[in-house]
Amino acid sequence: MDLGPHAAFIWASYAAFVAIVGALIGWTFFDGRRQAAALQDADRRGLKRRSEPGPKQDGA
Amino acid sequence: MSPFLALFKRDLTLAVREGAALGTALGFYLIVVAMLPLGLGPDLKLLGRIAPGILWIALLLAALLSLPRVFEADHEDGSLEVMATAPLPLELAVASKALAHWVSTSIPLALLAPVLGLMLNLDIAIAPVLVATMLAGTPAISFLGSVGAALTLKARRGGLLLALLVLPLYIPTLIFGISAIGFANLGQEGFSASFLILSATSLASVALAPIAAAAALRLQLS
Amino acid sequence: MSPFLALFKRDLTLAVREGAALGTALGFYLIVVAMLPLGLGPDLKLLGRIAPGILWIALLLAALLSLPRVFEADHEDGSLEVMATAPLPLELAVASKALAHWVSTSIPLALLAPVLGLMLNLDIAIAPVLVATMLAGTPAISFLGSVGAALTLKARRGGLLLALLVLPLYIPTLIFGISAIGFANLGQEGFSASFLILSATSLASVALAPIAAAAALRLQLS
Amino acid sequence: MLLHADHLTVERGTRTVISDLSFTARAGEALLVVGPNGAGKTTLIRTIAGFIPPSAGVISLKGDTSDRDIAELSHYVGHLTGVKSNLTAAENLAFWAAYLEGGDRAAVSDKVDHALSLFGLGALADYPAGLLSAGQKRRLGLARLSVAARPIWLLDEPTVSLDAASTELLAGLIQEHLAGGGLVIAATHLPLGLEEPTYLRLGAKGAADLSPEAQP
Amino acid sequence: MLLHADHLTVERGTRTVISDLSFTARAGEALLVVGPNGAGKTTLIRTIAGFIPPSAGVISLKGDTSDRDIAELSHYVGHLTGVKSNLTAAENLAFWAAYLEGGDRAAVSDKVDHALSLFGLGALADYPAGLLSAGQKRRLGLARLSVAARPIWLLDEPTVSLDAASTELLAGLIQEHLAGGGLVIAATHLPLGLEEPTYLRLGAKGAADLSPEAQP
Amino acid sequence: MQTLTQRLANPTRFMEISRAALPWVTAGAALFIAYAMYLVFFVAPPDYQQGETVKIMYIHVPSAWLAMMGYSIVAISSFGLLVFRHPLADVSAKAAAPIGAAFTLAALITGSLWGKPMWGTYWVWDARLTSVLILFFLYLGLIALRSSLDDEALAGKLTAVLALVGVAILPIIKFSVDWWNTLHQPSTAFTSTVDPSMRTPLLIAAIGFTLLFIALHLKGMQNEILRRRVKTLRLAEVERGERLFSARAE
Ligand code: HEM
Ligand SMILES: Nc1ncnc2c1ncn2[C@@H]1O[C@H](COP(=O)(O)OP(=O)(O)OP(=O)(O)O)[C@@H](O)[C@H]1O
Ligand SMILES: Nc1ncnc2c1ncn2[C@@H]1O[C@H](COP(=O)(O)OP(=O)(O)OP(=O)(O)O)[C@@H](O)[C@H]1O
Ligand SMILES: [Mg+2]
Ligand SMILES: [Mg+2]
Repeated sequence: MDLGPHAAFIWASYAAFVAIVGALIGWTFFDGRRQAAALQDADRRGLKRRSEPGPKQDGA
Repeated sequence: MSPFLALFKRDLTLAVREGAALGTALGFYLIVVAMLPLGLGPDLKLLGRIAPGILWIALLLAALLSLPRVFEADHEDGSLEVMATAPLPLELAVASKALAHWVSTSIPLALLAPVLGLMLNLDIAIAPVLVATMLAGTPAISFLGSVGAALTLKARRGGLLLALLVLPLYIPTLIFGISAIGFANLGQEGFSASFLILSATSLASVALAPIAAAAALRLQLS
Repeated sequence: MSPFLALFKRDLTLAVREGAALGTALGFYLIVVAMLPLGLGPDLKLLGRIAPGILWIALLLAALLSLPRVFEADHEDGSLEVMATAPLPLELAVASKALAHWVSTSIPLALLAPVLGLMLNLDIAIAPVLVATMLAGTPAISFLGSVGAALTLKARRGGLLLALLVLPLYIPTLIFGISAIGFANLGQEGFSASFLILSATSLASVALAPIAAAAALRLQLS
Repeated sequence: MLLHADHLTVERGTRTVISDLSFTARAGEALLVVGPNGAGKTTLIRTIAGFIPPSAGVISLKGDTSDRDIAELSHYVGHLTGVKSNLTAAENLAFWAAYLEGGDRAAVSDKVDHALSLFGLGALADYPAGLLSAGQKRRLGLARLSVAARPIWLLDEPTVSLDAASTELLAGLIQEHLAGGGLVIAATHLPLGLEEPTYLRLGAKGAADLSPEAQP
Repeated sequence: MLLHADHLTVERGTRTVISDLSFTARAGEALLVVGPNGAGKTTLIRTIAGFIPPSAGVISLKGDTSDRDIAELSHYVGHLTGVKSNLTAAENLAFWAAYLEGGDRAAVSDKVDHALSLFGLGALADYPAGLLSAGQKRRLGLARLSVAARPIWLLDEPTVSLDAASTELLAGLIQEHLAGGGLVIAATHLPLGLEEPTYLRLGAKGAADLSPEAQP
Repeated sequence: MQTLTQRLANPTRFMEISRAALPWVTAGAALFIAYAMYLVFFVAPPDYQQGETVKIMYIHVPSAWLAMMGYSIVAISSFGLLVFRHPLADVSAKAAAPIGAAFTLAALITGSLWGKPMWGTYWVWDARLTSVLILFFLYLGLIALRSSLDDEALAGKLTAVLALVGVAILPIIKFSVDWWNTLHQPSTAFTSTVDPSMRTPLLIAAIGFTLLFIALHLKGMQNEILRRRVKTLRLAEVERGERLFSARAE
């Protein structure tokens, strides 16, 4: 593909665009995974506490 | 005395008694302007050319950084709560306070500008125009700034954040203030157009900013 | 882990978690630089000439105004009191915090400078020299600034007062930083002299500023 | 006049501090809001003053209110005094008199003199307020009540840092205001020394109990 | 070890808060500083910690102190917790462990785990401290006491925002520290539940009375 | 009367619907973008004036549009939050800001890289470029203000006020080229002056990136809702820990 004398600018702008939008997509995806994991963890802890009494106490 | 005037008078009295606030703002203005020749080299011709722009921008920063105290003090000592239950609408209270800031800080800064201009080899002939544009433009600074001050009342990182929020709003004032001076150098025509837009920007800020600032204050009282 | 490193690591972790602090500093830098062409007119040749000075001065302001939080947060939550009774001398604690500020704020600002330079039509060839002088000079900014931040810990109107106190101390750094760039444009000789003085200023600040800052902090704890 | 709260629910952050609370306060009557720390007394007073929008329910005023809202008809006295250190005691009060009610200089200055001597601050009129002690500052803040006439007084722990004499004085003032057809709602941990107040007891969960026996 | 204050006078602003106070605290002994609000309890503790320079008199340490000054040999726990909201509970404590005593990663993390479970925070170790309640934050602050060994503990109202369980826990910890030859000086309004503490009663005028009968 | 639980029900329904829609929107975005890129690199002709650099247009112009659309979403959501107190509005405003900021940055950078070959400089201080830069500052301000307040509900409302104050920037960007004579291309908005061989790929790219924006926005809102749930659960856990610990005394 011949992009003429200004190929470098074209490639640079596509690269910058991919970098920015890619970072955005990656971060959104990663954040989703993190929140889902945190929610599962929080849910699991909540359930555990409710079903089985804690080791030392739970007279409340 | 009307409530609006009473508040205005109180804020001016406080500004005079707490003179250090104005002194700090003027000192900051002075030192920022003084640093420029050090950074740009002592080329007097160059300095004279960029002087109006420099004086305007440094004035923006000095006025801006003196703004947070406008509401902070009243928030800390509970005056703001009383004002929120008074017959005078909070919008007008904000306007009164912004007006007091304009009179007590922006005007002195504008009057100091030509003096600092001497250090920058500013063409003396421009000085009156410079002060005139500053007087016409600074109401926008004080009033738009009051929105920023109200928004950042409880925020951490006050000063820097305030600047980040408010400086973009100051850009039209800066552009037309500078272009008015530029036109004044050449002829009257463009000047009066720029000057009118500058004044219109100020008037619009005076009319609209208190509404936003009062809304922000109410949210923070809750 | 040694106490010095533990504190340094904690401050960096906090800087990363409170990422907006750095964002605010970078944003402020960006906007102050962007206002200049608006104030000075879009003459690209002129802009290119004054770009290094402008970039330096705006960097000073951005780094400076991000400093108060460095000690404020530790003062508010009581960490400072605990540090004052720890085996690590308070001087070293201050040094660790200033170092963390340098790494987390001053270095990113210095690296942003050439990008902003593009907007000011800065000669690309100068960019590496600009960044080099900034990296050599900014330790002085962070360390001298920590003295100001410590002094104004309890003062109201922190930002403006801090700037007024500290900016004069920054003048040698500014002068030699700029002159090093100027010399680099012409030949190597003057450059290395200026660059050495710049680095010496930084080293002296690193060595002496923590002593003054720690003294100021101790006074405020009493 | 009659202030009525109807199925009021107020949230702070993620917590429901007041839930489904209804009560009525009548002119000539003092309503004392009591309850343990964190029960929501301050929250309730600030909600009535209009600072906090309730998440459900309404607070309404009946009677001759000339269409003004509750905030404008109220004096709010909270934990902060609204006193400026760099103004003298008299200047502080003169500002609030002018701000809250307007009037010419002579009228304002009369009101101020009267209020200052009423609160035992006459001798300190020309002292910068920054030099006053905590109790004196507090009295200066309370003196606002007497420089501008408002039918509703909303007081949040008004006796904090007051000594016995000042507490008594305040009780007298409240009694007088009630006798003149005023309405007082006060959050407090102490009985205040009023004749026959009504108690509104907030529980730890925002449940309310409105009865004479509920007194602290 | 023995901490001795000799004719101590401390001024705040223009007031003399503590005047000519002498006392001795011995290893294995808890010295409880009591007295009304404003008596100078906080001032005394902060003077011992080295924050406030006394205007007259000296505080000296006798015994095996390896030439370190009082501040370095002390844990100071004041009204503020020294807890960062943006670090987890464990990170907070690990920082203080490393900062106050150094040590490698494994040692630090052992100490932190132990301290967290001791103060009932084990389940919350990985939560940002900003989410913790006031009492939990306070406990996290107190957990500093157990991640670094210091012979002298200076505590200013350590039970503020603590409930009964935490107070008991703290009393046990203090007792243990005393048994190990430690020295505790605590300002407090409550008896703390210690066995045989010595009381140092500060009067309204800074006059002191050091006797077992002076207990609150 | 809305209670806390009722208000939570609303986001729950949003989660269901958006979870169902997200794969389709994502797939649509991928398809359109892939097709547009094929057209751009293998079909579309070079411009007779600008040569091959016109290829930058296919990312520059959609970025610029989405920069403005992002701010519109923030502004509309802010209005919804302040006026109707809709709980999802805050989530939407918070999620849209970083996406809008990213596309604004992309418009600035691709525009600069286009400017060098076309105008001979990376940057000129003309009205449109400056106003887009201001838009970028506004985005930064929104993000910074929100993150510097501890009380999240308050942060959302104050940020909304700021967003509405800044909304004046949109018409300025849009009409700056018409009001001031500047270097930048005036708005042609698909009038017939553009040849179909370039208009079609631009249109398809624009649709693709808009779908991408929507997908990111939906996902961002889901993440934010999850984050709030996690926080609520953790707070409950903290309160529970406090109660269990207190119970030891009895
Ligand atoms: C950093 C620099 C630039 C910025 C911030 C910028 C900004 C914008 C914006 C906001 C739009 C959307 C306008 C609208 O829809 O009304 C736009 C459209 C456009 N820009 Fe740029 N631009 C930049 C540089 C350039 C350059 C260098 C060129 C080419 C010489 C260019 C060519 C175009 C074209 C052809 C359009 C489409 C106009 C239309 O059909 O509506 N831009 N740009
Ligand atoms: N801004 C806020 N954000 C979140 N929670 C709050 C806020 N303000 C108060 N609360 C909580 O609301 C509850 C009620 O607080 P409030 O101040 O109304 O209590 P109070 O009855 O006045 O107590 P006190 O007797 O201590 O004055 C408390 O649990 C408090 O923690
Ligand atoms: N920084 C200061 N400047 C001037 N006076 C002060 C300062 N700090 C405290 N004081 C005064 O010193 C006196 C003693 O204060 P201190 O805090 O030591 O009392 P305390 O015994 O701890 O009281 P509390 O039980 O209320 O904690 C008080 O009268 C206080 O007003
Ligand atoms: Mg209360
Ligand atoms: Mg105390």
